[in-house]
Amino acid sequence: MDLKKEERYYQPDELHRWFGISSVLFLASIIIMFANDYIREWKGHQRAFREADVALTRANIESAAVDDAVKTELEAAVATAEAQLAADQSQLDELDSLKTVAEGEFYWANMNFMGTTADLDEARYLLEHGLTERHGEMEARKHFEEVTAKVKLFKLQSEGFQAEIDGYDAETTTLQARHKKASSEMNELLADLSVFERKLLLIDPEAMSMANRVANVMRDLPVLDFLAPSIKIQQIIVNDIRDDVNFAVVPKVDRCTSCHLGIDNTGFADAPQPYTTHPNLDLFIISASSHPMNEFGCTSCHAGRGRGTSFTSAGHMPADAEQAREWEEKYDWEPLAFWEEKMFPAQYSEAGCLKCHASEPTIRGAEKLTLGLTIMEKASCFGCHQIDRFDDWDRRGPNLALVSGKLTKEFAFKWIRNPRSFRHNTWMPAFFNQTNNSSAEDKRRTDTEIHAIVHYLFENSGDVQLPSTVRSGSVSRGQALFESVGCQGCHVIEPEPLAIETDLDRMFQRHGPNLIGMGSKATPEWVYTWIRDPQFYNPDSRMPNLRLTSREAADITAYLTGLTNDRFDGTAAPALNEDALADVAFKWLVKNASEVDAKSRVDEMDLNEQLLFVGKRSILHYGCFSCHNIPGFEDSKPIGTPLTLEGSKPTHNLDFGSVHEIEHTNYNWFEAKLTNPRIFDRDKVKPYDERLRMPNFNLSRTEVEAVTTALLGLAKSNVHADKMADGKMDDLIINRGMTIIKDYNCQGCHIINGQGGQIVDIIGDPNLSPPNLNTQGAKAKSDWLYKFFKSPTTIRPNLAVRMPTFPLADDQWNDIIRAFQFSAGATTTFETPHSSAGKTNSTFVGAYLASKDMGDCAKCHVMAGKNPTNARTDWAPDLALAKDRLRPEWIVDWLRDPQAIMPGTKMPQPFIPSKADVEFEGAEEYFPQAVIRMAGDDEALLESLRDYIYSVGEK
Amino acid sequence: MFDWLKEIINLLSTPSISFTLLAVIIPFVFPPTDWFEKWHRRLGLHHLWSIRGGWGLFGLITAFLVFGFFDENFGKILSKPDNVPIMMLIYFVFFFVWLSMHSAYANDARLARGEKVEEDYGPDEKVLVWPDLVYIELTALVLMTVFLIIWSVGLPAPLEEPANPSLSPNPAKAPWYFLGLQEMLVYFDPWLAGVIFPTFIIVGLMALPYIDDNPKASGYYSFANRRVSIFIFMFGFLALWIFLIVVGTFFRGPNWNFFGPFEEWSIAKVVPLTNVNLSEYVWVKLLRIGLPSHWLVRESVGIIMLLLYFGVIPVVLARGKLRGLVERLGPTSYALIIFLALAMVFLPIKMYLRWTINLKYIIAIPEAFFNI
Amino acid sequence: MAENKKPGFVDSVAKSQIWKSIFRTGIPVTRRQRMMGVLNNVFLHLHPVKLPKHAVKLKYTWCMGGLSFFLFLVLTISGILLMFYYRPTVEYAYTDIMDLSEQVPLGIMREIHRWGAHAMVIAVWLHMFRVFMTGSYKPPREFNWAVGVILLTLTLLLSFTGYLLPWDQLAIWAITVGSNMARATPFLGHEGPGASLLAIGDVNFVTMSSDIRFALLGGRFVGEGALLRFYVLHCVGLPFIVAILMAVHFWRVRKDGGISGPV
Amino acid sequence: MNIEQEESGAASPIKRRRFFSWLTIGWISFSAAAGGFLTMIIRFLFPNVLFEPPQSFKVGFPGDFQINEVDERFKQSQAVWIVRTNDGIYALSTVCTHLGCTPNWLITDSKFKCPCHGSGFRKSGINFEGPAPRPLERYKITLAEDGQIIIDKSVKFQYEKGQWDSPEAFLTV
Repeated sequence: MDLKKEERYYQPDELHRWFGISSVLFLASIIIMFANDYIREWKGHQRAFREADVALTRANIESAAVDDAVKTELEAAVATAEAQLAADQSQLDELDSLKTVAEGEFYWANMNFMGTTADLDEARYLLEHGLTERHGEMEARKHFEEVTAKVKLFKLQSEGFQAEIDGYDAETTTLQARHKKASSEMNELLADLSVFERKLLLIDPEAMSMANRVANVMRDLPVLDFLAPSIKIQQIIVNDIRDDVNFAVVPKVDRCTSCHLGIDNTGFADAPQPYTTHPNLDLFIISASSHPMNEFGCTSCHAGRGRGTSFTSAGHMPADAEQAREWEEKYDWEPLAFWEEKMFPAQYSEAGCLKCHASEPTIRGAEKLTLGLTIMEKASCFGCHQIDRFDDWDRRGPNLALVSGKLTKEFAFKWIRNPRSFRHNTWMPAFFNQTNNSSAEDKRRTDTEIHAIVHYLFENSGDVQLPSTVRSGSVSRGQALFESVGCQGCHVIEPEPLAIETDLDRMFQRHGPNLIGMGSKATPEWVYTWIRDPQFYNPDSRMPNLRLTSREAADITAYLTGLTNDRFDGTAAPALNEDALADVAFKWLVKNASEVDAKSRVDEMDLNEQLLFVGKRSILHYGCFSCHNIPGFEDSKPIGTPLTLEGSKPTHNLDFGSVHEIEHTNYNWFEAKLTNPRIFDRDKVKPYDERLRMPNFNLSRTEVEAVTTALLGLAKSNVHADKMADGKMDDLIINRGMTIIKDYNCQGCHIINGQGGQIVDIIGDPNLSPPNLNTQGAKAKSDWLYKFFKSPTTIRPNLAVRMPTFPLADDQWNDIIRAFQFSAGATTTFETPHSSAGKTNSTFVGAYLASKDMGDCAKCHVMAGKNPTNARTDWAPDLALAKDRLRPEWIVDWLRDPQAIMPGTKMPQPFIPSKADVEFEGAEEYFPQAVIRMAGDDEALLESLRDYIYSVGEK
Repeated sequence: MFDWLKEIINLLSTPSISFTLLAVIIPFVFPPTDWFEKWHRRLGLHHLWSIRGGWGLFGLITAFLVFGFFDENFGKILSKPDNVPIMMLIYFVFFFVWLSMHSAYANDARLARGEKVEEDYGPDEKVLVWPDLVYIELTALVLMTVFLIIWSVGLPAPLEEPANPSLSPNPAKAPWYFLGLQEMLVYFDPWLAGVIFPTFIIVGLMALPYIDDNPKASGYYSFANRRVSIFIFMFGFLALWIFLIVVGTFFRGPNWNFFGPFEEWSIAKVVPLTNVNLSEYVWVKLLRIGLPSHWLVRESVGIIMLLLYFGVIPVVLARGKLRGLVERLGPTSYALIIFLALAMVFLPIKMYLRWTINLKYIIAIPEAFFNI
Repeated sequence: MAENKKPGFVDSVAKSQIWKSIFRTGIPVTRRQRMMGVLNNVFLHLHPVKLPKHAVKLKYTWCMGGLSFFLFLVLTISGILLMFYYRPTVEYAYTDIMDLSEQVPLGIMREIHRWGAHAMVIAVWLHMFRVFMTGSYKPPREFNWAVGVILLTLTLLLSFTGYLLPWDQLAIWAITVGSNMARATPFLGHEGPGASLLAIGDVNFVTMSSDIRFALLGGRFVGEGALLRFYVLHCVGLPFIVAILMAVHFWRVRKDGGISGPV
Repeated sequence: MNIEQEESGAASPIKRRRFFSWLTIGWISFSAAAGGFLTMIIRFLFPNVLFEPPQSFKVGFPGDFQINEVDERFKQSQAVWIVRTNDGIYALSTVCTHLGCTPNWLITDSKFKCPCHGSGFRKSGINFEGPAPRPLERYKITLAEDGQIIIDKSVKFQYEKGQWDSPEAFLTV
């Protein structure tokens, strides 16, 4: 065409083509955009889950199928019932027609009634109004009465008709009764089957009607999927556990259940992820558990990004590189960028518990976490690192104020340089010869420092009065004692490491040091004095006093000092290198003095001064004082970083140095650090005193994992008070007591709240082992408990193991007792003394029940000092102690069913005669009158038995 | 492999070197004077604006970016969602600079041959708006939409951790289009880099039509007629704006340290920034008599130098080289122009002083927040 | 069959009363219809009826001005939609943005808005570049060039204010860095030269909580106040000014003799 | 008029033939895309998730409710009345079926009275006076594993549809 004539520039077809092409692209891009928006990871999961659910339901229907015989029988019954119904049909019809008429009438009457009641309300109002306004009340009242009358009338009428109707109904029901019964039985039988079938109708397209099937497809179509989608995001909003967005905290929103659809459905226990049932439904998820899903959500415990709706954006973190690889190909997973609070990898999931169970010394169901915390107590991480949880805990390591009385300098040197060369499983960590201070030149420095430290310690050590000699004891008797009196509640003697993994029980067993090589460590004199009275040498030692006689002490001393470590004795400490000493002294001085001054200062000092100076600086530098009480360091501050919120420290604040072989996550950092505390100094060039100095505790794999879990748990939380596990006063009280109990290792010997008592394994026979204290609070009187704790008395004469005397203050005892009481739900401190006085009758009956040919308590129980007839192993506590010791109502409970209170106890259920037992010819010869009278009334009998027990030993 | 190449590129892209290169190259690429013109031709730089030259440049840039993508460090930076627009910017700027210069050269050639410029169809050659213009506009919009949608589908918008006032990311960067300013902040105090210079830029741009009194070449692409103005504009636009943005985005890492494209952004990297004030140079390093107590005395040197720079140079120029200009424009607008020009040149000068002698401030009066 | 049916149909539509009532002219086939088409249409008559030939050449215009305007419209629409799901408060800003990608239908609006904004900045620069290279700022178009420069600045400010709204680290720190420059404004910023001169006696009148930055942020640091202010500026304040100036800009294009060209 | 036709006649043959092809495709796909975009904007207005309080909640044990009393504890928080009769418990919606006001429970004349237009409902929820077209709705009420009553507002039962007979509309205790 002639563009010029047309006054155009472009060929129209050109333009058309361009426009055509671009519009097609436009359409395409719009479609892509929509597809991209419509296709979501979670939708796929929901579809898949639904199929799985259909399969499951089908299976359920299979299993729910009923026994045909029963079914046919019922069907028959129904049939006959129907037949009869048919027979009565005419009657029914008649009733029906009558009813219809009556109903019509009723409707009429009722309407009148309803209407007039409304009028009545009005009339009442008018009357009241009239009365208040003081005029027109006359007419008002008149009107009111009229209406009232009307209402009455209509009421009568409608009630009449109602009654008539009810009559017909009654007849009908009687006629239909049989059929109803039969069919209801039928439904009964098919109940759960029909439940499944109804469900199947909802989810299984093949089971659906045509229309539903269409709808089922339509509802999830693009664009239309806002009308009534079956595939939609599931979300749980938790208002009192909140997420921190720095400027504010916002309610948790967890969408995890959009994919984890089977989480609360037991049917999916072994379905593949993400449909798997939660492994622990007793504790979590379901509304009967203590952590219902709707109140706690998911990320409150597991962490992660609850709003995430895709595998990656939810913040999943793999347990190991292996799983990471698997996820990458399966979900093209990558660590969620720009979100600190990622999900805890499976092995650390217990970390989440600490958020709410903050003050519990042992958290049930979170064994790994508890182990981690316990290790932190043992290794006293809180010595160097401030941790709120352990604030005002005292130093864990031995008191060194009197060290010169206990050790030789030689030993101290070798011990400090490498503790494990003396004791393979000590909690004393290794500071020296680590990856960042093992070069020859470093050794030159460190050896000097050790010399100086030892020197400082011994110079500042006080003297302790030890007996000049100890009477010689017998090793064999000593060993026997050691193994019987209860030393093994806290101590082991393990010459070689055992190949067992650490767990909480082992922690109880190894509460005190492993006592190998005592001979190479301390003099008999010291050991003797120590075991006789630990607090004599170290006032704040937690070692209890077993009240050993001098002879027993001597024997045990003989046994312990007999154990020596020759390999350790064999090596000798190197001599002190004075030049090196001067160097170190100079290096310290020059840090805050000019070269010249420092030099001259060093020259001024004599050897002793140099040693003291370097010693002091070294102790400060390595923080020895944070575990040991060292004169001159009473109020030095912790040297490590605070760990109270370590779990929520941003990862980029953790210095990985040049360690790149591990994924940079906080838990990897913790694990690496705990396995080798100096690892992040690798390839760093630092002056000695700026290098990492956290000592090496040689933790095993399990231990490292446990501690890491605990560290992750030490995170900031935004949990509302009433969601906290220790939100209530009782919990706090129990926790306070239990903390002391754990700290003094009562559970080394006793089972308390279902934990501990390992010593049984060593003693062998539970009946010769320390008692189980599970219900102690309900059992023993608080004042007796207190007396007993202060000065233990023999209760079970047959036990060789002793209850030691603990160096506890009154308030601590009170805490413990209260903990016992509150955990047993018996919280009264003072109670009116129960006594058998004046209850001659009941006491008599009790005595009879306890007598030789009835219960025969004396067979096992010591009676006011009179030993039982049975073998020693079966002996039981002296009943004479009961009145002071036991709560009267507990005794009754106990007698009612001992097993219920203490499973596995040897205490048999006493014979309590029932009516039947005493109703036979000549019962009188067997039973006293009183017994026959009371028989059948178990409570009374039990109480009488209790009263008798109270009377034992009374004159 | 290619490590040697990466090393070289890293080295070349250090601000001092790369900026110098740019500053040297630009006048040869956009020759403002005959002398440069001569070398421009001699070096065959005019071929850049030929079709082939265009493809050449395009290939070069693409090759570099592709090469960059396969390097783990540079790749990381390039693939940051918010850096994508800058890559587009690079391409677009390159393409349109080329296109404009291409048409300009074409027109210049036509004019040289005494023909009419390409855009010139004479007054009576008119087109109806409907359908042509309307139609191509519509098409353009549709294509733009397509482009936008594809971009949005392909590249999710970034969202980092929740805002946290107590924890600033390293490095903390302004939006990319302000990175030029943030780069200036390295060399100037906020009140200059953040307030005065932007104001100058805006004012300068708005003043442009009044400054540039050259009536020629209005309404068509042409270089020959407006060499100087195009050269200055290119220098400002490419060297002082686009280039600084690129540096700020790609080459500024943790602690605002400079990192070559193929360098790893390690927080550990340490660079000494012991900067010295001019006053210290004079009083301490030179005279060794410590700083005078009164600020006026202390800063006298700097003040004098600046006065010389902004006061004397214009006069000298007015007397000499730019006499013609002064006569044409009159003193006021001349003063304005020369001031803006000097201010613009002041930026590179200061940058060089920093690179060469670690000069911090020419005038440093922290008492009054007055540092230059 | 179809062939002569269809045009018949098209024509009948074009001749129908409804069509005429809306578009006045029929299918713009004839010269007159084409002119009327442009004249009678409120949108199209941004343009003159006739143009010099070079004005329709993409090679000359690059269409950048048009695209800038179009992108402004795109941003307006997507922005309005985003306002349905976004709350400018420190509690919800971040999570709302997060939800745009996690659950909101067509949360992709956010991408369109963000990338559209970047594209607009680039388009505006290139538009300016084109205008410079064709010397189109020369008389009589000096003033419109100035308006353009202001529009450019406003575009940057629009983008800058929007940058804060996701309320993530990127946002808050970009704005902190950016707004700290205001702190150094001579006389108006408390760390700017001359601020200390604006004191009477010992009372300093330009302080951290009274300077220009404070006015911008509604607080001493980037916090709740800043978020709200930036939101208002971004959604209402700046667009309002931009819209007015654009009107001026387009109007002037026509009044200054249409698109520039060789004279 | 005829001029137009003539001209169009002149212009047309060239056009006619080429009219289809790209132009048609162009316009069809353009309007399709534009239409699609509008549909999306409409879809955009319907959120995928709600942040309203959960529809089902626990109200305590059956024992907590007095026989023949209307429990108003959950009126504020959940807009539900819980009524216990001799043979069971049911949950009534507090939304008037007339225009959605919230009626008040008047103990004296034992009825729900709506302040807006005076509709009245009996304790059972049946409407008996005023403009309300139908009885108040009842909600699904069941027992949880732990024996507490769960009320699910997402499931409604309407008397006029005979749904009150369904086992979930009434909790027999």
